[in-house]
Amino acid sequence: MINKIVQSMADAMADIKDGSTVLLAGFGAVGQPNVLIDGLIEQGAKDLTVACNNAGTGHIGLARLMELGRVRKIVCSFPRSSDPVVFETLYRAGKIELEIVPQGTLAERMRAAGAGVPAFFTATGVGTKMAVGKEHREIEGRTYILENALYGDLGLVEAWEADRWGNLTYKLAGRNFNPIVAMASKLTVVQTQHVRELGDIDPDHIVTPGIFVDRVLHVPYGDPSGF
Amino acid sequence: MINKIVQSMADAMADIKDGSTVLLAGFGAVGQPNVLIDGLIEQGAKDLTVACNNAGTGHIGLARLMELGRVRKIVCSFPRSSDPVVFETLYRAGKIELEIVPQGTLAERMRAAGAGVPAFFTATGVGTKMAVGKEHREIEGRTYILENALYGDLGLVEAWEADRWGNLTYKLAGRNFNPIVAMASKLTVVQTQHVRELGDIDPDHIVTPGIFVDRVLHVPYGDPSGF
Amino acid sequence: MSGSAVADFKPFSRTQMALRVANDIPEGWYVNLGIGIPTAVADHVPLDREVIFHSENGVLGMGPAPEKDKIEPWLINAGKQYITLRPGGSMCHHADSFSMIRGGHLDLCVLGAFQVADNGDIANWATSENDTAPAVGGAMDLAAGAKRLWVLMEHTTKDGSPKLVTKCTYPLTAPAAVKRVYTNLATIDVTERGFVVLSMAPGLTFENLQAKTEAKLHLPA
Amino acid sequence: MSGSAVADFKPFSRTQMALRVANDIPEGWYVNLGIGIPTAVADHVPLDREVIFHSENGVLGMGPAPEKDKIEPWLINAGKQYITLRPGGSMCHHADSFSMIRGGHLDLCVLGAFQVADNGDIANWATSENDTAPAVGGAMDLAAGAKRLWVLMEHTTKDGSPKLVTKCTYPLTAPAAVKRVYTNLATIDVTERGFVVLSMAPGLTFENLQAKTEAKLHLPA
Repeated sequence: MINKIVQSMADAMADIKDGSTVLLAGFGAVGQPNVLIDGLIEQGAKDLTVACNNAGTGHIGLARLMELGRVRKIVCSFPRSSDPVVFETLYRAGKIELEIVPQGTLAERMRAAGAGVPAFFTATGVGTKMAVGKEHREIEGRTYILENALYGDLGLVEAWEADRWGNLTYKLAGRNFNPIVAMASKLTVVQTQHVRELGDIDPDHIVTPGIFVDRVLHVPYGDPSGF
Repeated sequence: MINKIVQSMADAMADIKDGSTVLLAGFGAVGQPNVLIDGLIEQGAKDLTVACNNAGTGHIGLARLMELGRVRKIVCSFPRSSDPVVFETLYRAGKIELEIVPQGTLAERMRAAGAGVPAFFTATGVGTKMAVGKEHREIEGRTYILENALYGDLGLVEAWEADRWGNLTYKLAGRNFNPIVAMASKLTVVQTQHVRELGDIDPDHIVTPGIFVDRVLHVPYGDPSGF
Repeated sequence: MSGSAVADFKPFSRTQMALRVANDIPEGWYVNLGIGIPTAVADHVPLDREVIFHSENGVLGMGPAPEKDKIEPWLINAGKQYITLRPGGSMCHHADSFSMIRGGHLDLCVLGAFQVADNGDIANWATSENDTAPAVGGAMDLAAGAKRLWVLMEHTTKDGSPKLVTKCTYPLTAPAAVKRVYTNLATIDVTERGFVVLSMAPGLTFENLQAKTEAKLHLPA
Repeated sequence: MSGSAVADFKPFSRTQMALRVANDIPEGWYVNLGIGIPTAVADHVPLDREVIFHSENGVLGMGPAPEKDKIEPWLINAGKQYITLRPGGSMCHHADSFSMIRGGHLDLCVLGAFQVADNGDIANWATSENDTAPAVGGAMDLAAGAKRLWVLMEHTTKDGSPKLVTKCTYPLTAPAAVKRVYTNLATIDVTERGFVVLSMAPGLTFENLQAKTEAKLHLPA
C-alpha cells in the first residue's frame, strides 16, 4: 500500500542534505508551509539556496533560517516585507547572496523545471537590468531573453487536503506557488490541513496529483493570520 | 453585464477568417467540440491550418472539413484513426500539408502560446527526424531542441460546465487539450454541456477561467459515443 | 479665485485620479491594478459595470474589500490585503496566473511609477542602480505582458522634480511600454510624437503643465 | 520433448511476457504502458500492489477495464479504450499530463518497438523514412522523458528478421533510451557493454538466442 503520509517531522525531513536548493511555496501568510520551515530549521541542513517569493519577515520561519546562517543564497522576486530586518542586515553585511527574479519568471522557471523544459524565452525583463548577460533573441519581431528552469532538491508545500497517494487540493489564495513547487522539486514535502481517505477527493478537483508529492505531514493549524 | 453566452451558431462563428490557424481540442471522441466543427464547416472559412491531435475519422467533423478542401495544413501527432481515409487520400494526392509533432510537444507548444513563451527547449525528438533543421543546444549535459509556440487564431473547445463569464469545467477525460487550446487562441469558442449561473461553480474548481474564453454556445448533446 | 496665475489651478485629488482611470475602463476588461494608488481604482468601478480584476497571486474576479467581520483569511491580493471574490471569480496557481499576464490576456494594467519617459519607458521598481535589495515583484511581467499599460502617479516628486522625463534615470521596469499616464495634473497619452495631453486639472495652463514636465508636451493632433 | 535441439524450447506466450514485466514493477511506481502488448501488463499487477498507471490524455491512476454495463463514456485511455479510475485517480490537461512524462516524473514507460539497438536506440513509430503520414503520438515524449524505458516485443519479426539490432534501420523514436527489453524469448538489459541476457525462455540455448539476434549478446558479468 502506498502511504506518503508520515507520522513525524523527523520522517518528513529525513535525508535533507547540506547544499540543497529549497523551493518554498506561499505568498504572504497564505498557503505557506510554516511548520515545515520550522522542521527544516530543526533538521539542521545548511549552505542552502532558498527560492521563495520574498525573503522572510520578522525573526521566524525563513527569516530565522537565514538568521541562523543556514542560507547561502536567496532567489526571490520581492525581498521586502513588513519586517525584512534579518535579510537586509545579512545582505548589507555581504553574508547572503541575492538573485532577484521577476515574479512571473520565478513561477515559470519552476513550472519549466517540472515540465522538462530546461530553458525558455520570455519578454519579461527585456531592456532592464534583469536582461544583462542573458541571451537575447528576436522572434516574430519582438525581443525575448532566455531564462533557465529552477529545480528544487527539496520543495516545501502547504495543502488544504491530501490523501495517502499525495493528491492535493488548496484553499483559495493558498494555492499560489504550491503546485509548481511540487512539480519542480525532487523531494516534495507537504503539510496539509486535512487528510482525506483515498477516493474522497473528486478526481476532477485534485490540483496536484500525487506523482509530484513524496511526503505528507498532517498539520491542522487552522487559518493563517497576520503577515 | 458580461455575457459570453451566444444564442446561435452564427454568433459563435462570426468573423472567422480564411487563412486562420484553428486549434481543435478533443482526444478520441471525448471532449471534442463536434458541433462547433460542424458550425465551422457551415460558416465557410477556408485555407485553414488545423492543429489537432489526430486528423479526422470517417467523413464527419474534421474529416469532412478536409474533404471539402478547406484545410491547407494539418498539425498533429497522430494522423491515424479507425477510419483515416479522407486524410490519407488527400495526403497521398499532395492536397494537404502535414506537420507531425510529438503529442507532448504539441501540448507544450499550445501552453507556451498561452503563457507568453514564444519558444522553449525540449528533449523530445532529439536524435530523430523531428529534430532535423531545429536548433540544438546542450544544457547541463543533455541535448535539447528548440520548439516554437503554436498560436491559434481560433480555438474550438468542449466544456462540461460554463457560466456567462466563460469560466469552464471539464468532465474526466474530456479535459485533454481543451484548457490549453483555450489559452493559446485569440478567439476561443466553447460548446458546453451545461450552463451554470455565475457563482455556481466553486472558484477552486474552475479549470479554465473566463479570461481565456470569448464565446460559449450551449450544446447539451449528452455522452460521447464511438470513436 | 486668487490673482496668482501660477497657483490658480486645482490639482486632482487621489480620489479624483483613481476615478478618472476607473471611468476609462470599459465593461468586460480584465485588469490588474498595481500596489498603491492604482489599487483604489477598483473602488470607483461600479459593480454593475463588470470589470474583472486580477491579482498576481492567482485571483481572478476580485470584489470590494471585505467588511471587518467578514474577512476570509485565505483570500488576499498581491498587496497582501484581504479581499473578496465576486461570483464568477476563480483561483489558479502562480504560473497560470502569470500566464494570464505574460501571455497577453490582460486588457489593462495600471501601475504606479517613479518615472515615465516620452517613449513609454517606465521605471517603478528601484531608485538607484545600486539599490540594496531591490524588489521587483510582478512589475516587469505586468509591464511587458499586459495589452495596455497605464501609469497612475503624481506629476512630480514631493520636491517638485519632474517624473515625466525624456529619459528615465532610474532602472527600467520595461522599455516603451506605457500607453497613458494619469497624474494629479493631467491625462497624457504616450504616442509616436511623445507625450500628448488629453486633459488637464481645472485652471492649469499648458505652459504651467510643461514647466512641471521635463519632456516636451504636445497638444492632440 | 522433441529430439531437435533447435526446436527444443518454449517461447513465452504474450500473457507470460506481460506477466514477467508486471512482476518486475514495484509498488508505488508511476507507469505508462504503450498501446498494444504493453497495455496488458496492467492486468497482471494485483490491485493490492499499488502501481499507478498513467495515460497521456490526462489520466493518472487507471484501474482495470470496466465491465460492459458499467462503462463511463467520459473515461478513456490514450489507446481510446474505455477504462476505470481507481480511488485516488486524478485528471489533468494534456500539457500537465505531458509534464509528468517530459519532466521525468514517470518511473517507467513500457513501449512496443520495431527495433531496439544495443546502444538503447529505439524505433517504434515509422517503418520507413518515407512513411506516408507517419503517426508518432506520445512515443517520443515517453521515450525521452520517463526515468526508465522498457520495451516489450517479439524477439523477431514475423518473417524471422531480428529486432534486436546493432543499428536501427527504421526512423528512431529516441536514441540511447531503452534500459531493458522483454521478448518472447528472453529478458535483456541494455548496458554499456551492450545487450546482457538476464533470463531466457525454458529450453532455449544462448547460442540459439544469439542466432535470432543481430547484435552481440552478453552473459551477465
